[in-house]
Amino acid sequence: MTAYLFRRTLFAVFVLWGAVTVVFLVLRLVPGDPAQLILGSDATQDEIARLREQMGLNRPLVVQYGIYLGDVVRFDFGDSYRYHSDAMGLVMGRFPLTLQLAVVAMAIGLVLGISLGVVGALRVNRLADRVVSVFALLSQSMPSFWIGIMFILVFARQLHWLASGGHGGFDRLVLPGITLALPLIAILIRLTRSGLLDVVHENYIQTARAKGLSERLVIFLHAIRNALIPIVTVAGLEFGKLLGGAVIVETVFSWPGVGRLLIDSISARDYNVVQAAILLIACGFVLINLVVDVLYGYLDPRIRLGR
Amino acid sequence: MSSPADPLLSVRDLHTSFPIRSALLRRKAGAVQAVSGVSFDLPAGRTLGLVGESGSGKTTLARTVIGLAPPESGQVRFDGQDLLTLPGADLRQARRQIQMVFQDPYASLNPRLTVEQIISEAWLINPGVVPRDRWATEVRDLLARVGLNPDHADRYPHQFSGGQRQRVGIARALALRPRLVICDEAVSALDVSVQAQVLNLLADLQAELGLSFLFIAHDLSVVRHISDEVAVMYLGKVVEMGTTEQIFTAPVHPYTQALLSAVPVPRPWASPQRRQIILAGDIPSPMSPPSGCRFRTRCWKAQDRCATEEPALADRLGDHSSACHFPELPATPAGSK
Amino acid sequence: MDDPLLSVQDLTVRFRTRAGTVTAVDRVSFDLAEGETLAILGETGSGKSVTAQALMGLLPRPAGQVAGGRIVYDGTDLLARPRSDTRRLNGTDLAMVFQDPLSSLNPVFRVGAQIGELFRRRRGASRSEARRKAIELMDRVGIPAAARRVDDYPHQFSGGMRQRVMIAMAIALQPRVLIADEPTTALDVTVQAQVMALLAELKAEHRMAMILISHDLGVVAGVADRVMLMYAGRVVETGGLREVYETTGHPYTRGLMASIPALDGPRERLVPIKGSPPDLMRLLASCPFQPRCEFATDICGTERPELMPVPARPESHRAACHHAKEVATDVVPG
Amino acid sequence: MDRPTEQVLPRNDSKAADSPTPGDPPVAARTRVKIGRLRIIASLSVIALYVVAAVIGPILLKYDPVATDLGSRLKPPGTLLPSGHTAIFGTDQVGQDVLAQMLQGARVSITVGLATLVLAGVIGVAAGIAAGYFGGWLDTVLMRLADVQLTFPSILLAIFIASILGPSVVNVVIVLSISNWVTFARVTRSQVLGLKNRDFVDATRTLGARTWHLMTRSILPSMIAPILVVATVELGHVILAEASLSFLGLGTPASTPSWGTTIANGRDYLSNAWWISTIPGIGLAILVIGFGVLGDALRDRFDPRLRSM
Repeated sequence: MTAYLFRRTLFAVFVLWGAVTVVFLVLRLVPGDPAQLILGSDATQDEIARLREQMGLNRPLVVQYGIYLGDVVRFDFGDSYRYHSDAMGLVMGRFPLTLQLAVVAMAIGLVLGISLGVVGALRVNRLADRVVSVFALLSQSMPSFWIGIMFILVFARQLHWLASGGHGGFDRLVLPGITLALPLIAILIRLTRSGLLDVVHENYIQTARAKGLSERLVIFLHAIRNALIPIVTVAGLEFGKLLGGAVIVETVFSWPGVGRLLIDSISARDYNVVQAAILLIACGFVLINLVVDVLYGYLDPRIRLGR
Repeated sequence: MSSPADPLLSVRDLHTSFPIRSALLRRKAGAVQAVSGVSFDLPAGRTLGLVGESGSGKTTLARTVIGLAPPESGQVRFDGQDLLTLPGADLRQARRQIQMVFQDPYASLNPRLTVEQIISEAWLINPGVVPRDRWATEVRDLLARVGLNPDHADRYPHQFSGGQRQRVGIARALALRPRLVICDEAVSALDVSVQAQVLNLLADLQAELGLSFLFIAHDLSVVRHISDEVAVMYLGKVVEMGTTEQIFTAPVHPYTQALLSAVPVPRPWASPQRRQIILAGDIPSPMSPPSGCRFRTRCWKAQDRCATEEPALADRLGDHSSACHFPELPATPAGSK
Repeated sequence: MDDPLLSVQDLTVRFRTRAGTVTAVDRVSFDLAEGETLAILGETGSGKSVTAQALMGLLPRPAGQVAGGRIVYDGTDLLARPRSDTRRLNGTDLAMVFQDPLSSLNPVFRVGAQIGELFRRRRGASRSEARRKAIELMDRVGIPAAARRVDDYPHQFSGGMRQRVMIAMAIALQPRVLIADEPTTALDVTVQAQVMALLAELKAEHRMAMILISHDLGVVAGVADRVMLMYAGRVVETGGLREVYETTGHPYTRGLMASIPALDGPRERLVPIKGSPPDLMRLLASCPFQPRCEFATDICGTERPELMPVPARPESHRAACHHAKEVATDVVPG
Repeated sequence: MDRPTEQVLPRNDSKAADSPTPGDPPVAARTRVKIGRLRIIASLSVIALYVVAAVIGPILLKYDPVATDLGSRLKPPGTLLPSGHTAIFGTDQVGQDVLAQMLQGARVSITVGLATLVLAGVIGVAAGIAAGYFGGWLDTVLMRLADVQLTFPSILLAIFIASILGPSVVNVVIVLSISNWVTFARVTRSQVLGLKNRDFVDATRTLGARTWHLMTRSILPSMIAPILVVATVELGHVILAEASLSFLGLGTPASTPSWGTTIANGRDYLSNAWWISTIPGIGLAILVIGFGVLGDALRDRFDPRLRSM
């Protein structure tokens, strides 16, 4: 297990390095001058030259990359041009709000997704299963920004039940939470349902029945544990996507998290904040995946003990 | 050209290993020395039976001979040419004469092709063997030869039963007019009644076409039935080799004796002197075989010497070769008269 | 004579498939006495495993359904009782060992827990007691260092050891009938010998009745008292082991015997059964073996043969063949 | 019947041993096949309708992205405009017909979707074949790259790159291709890995077949169905992703508004003109549902093992 953990951690570090490199490359290799990009089209040549000097853009790419890596390790992403403060600090300040949203969505997604998936599998091809499947299809086919707008239209504008945006109490979390959770619910329903249907045909389920265990025990003890293994992996990946998806939901609901900051910074060309935000989310994603790997190993002894 | 005395296939000190990767993590978990130092000769027109349990390396040996698995070292001489050093064009020419019948009649036929396409694929790949305008006729001939209805050439594999599919597999193997056919558990997946049909078919084909067979199986009675000579493998090594008669009536290696005695026979009362030897323990993992003699962990004769010194395959009793420090004829013949 | 422990009468099982309905088991009847071993023999699709699944209430539902007959265990008809009711007999009265021990063990639970589960869930034993009993059982079925291996997972065992674990689970609650469905087919010959020896030993020790399902006429020869051959879902021959093997009453049994290459004696050309097994979808009201049979006459194509006594031992040996008498007295080839 | 073999990996054929049925969950199988066919026909019809509308719609109903008609602003669906035609789906904040915008948007969305699919598909399938068939360092490099790529939630990567490149149709295609090739690469690779050592491929190999023959005759034909399934499902995803980018103002430029743009514009008029956001959203959802249903139906038909994808 230790060796397994070590390998996974090493991989996480590797992946983070990859993410940092991608951000660097995208910023430096796209057509156009980053300084120009940052300062906008009405900047003077002098201003651009000064910024180039300041950013080290005149040096060879490899050197720039080295400097960049050094800065990243020290969590130094420079200052925000808009707020004149530490970019990463700014992003970190907003992060708890995004996390709050993602955690709520995750909770809703896991509970609804898995339980509806189990219902679908146990009632396969009957009415309940069909209703669940249609719900899953709708949830994954409707654009979340549009669903968010529809929620606002119905629950805030028409019914006046809930606030249309901003952050604050529980009532302001409900709509963005559900909006963010819908695609996740859809994926988990499908995965749970098909996973359980596969597992139920495994020979060890027959063994459990041959032992005289009740059908309830057979399903909830022997089948679900096995069906959960792929769900854990996907749920982990999806948590990362929630962090990304939060960008859209935060925009729709004016939720002042990292995503909102990201979009605002993009339109303001505040690139230091943009990369800080991107890397922070990637970092969160990698950490979550590490946790999932560990959990995965716990759930599946074939991995934990190495085959 | 080779003289009649030369073996058609001659394998010398062949080693093949492959890395084991865990399926989920893609990391190397070790290497299996699947075939470690195997030598044998197969004369033209004869059948060499290769028996062994799982992990004995018999399938890897077959795959190495036919070129599906790269060997580490050793020689595979076919018709006097070393297949492992032969240059490209000559190698293709030589390989064409070695064909294989696979174990699983379901997995070994491409489900998307008709029987005619499956068989004629050999000629598509090797232009010049049969001109295209003769394909249809040749396919019909081959189908008839293996006992199938020639009118079924346009059918797909799923329209045939297991035994019929195996006949299609045999027809495909014959398409290039090979001299050596490797049968890798070719009848193991078949029901007994169908297995007998296919065994008879193979015997007929050998008589008609003068084929040599390298016949791999775990079923000893099948191997006895079809083979002229038999090699017994255990954990990547040949432990005993001789004529079928020698191996089945006078086995000298303890493993061969145990293996023979473990085969269930339908009428045990007909041979009351038959005594079952029940071996202790499991076959060790081929990833970490025991030192010295690989069979010693399950052998009732094992002594200190067996752990330190590996017995070579040699003729110690003046009859046939075995790889045991203490070979002796069984008190009661395992398969008796 | 006492009532048999298990009595199957006219059991019929149908499967609905994409292509239509298949009668996988067709009016199968047999009795099993206490302590007796019955071998059910047959090739692929003969219905032998489906019979076992029906006995254990494990037919894949709703595709497979019992379409008729009775399964009387210890005086009660299992088919007349609700499924949840008969399920409770599994493990304590009827137990089963499956063909593939790896896929038959749950990969995510320790073997000790999987064995101990029987005591915990069925006998209300405590965790530590169940564990102790699991170790005892593992020891009994010949797993070395049981106390150390009790916390291992199935994938850490070899094929033979896994099958021993399966056997330990099957005998844990001392069932009266043990059904072993091809218990050694996935194992190597030397390991097969070990497992068969273990089964024979346990059977004697616990006075269990056993149903041994196999495609291999040799494997069962060492342990079975009686054999029953199935072909195309029907019983074609049944009787004492030696009666059936020596004075064979059905051409199919005879053909099987002649198809097996011998391990000793002269090597002769095999005499296989011609043709292939019938399509279960297109069974007619005739003898299913008729197209492959060398004894077939007109009646075989029109009338389904019932089991009838074979002359030498009419009280116990029966074959479903219009020409059973002829077959039994004809000289057996080979 | 299953007998011991010298397989290193466990094979899962034992289930098929003696039971005459496939292990499939039952129910009247024939009706299911019929339902499957019905699903394919229905979803294809919906998709075809959109394609036709996208092709000929803008010809019939002219849309000018820069035109304004202040007199016709925010008119509800069904209003007869002064220009003489009826705005079936109402008008937007500058007096443009919402239906005309949607028809134009369908053109953009479907074009972007198809272009992305082709680009991502070609790159992904090529990478997947290379990684799966040749293995070794190439496989390691490509798959690590895919892993790293997956550490970015794809929408985030798209947002990032789009924000640097700026809005344009071509950029959207590039951005979405970058975040979608991985799916194709992974599916292709696993297919190739599963196929390249199958017995029937080995059998062809022993006939002397070279790589090109194996690839084109044995391996590729067996891969088409699963790749088709993935492509269908992905097309829906790509169209959604494009709409999301456009919604954020990072997708297509204002001169070629897509559905996402229209929905975003309508946000500010939710209280007095609900239709601007609502109706294009429904239109978009129906198209994506069409692809979803089609993908599911194709998968059930060709390759049920992809179910958990």
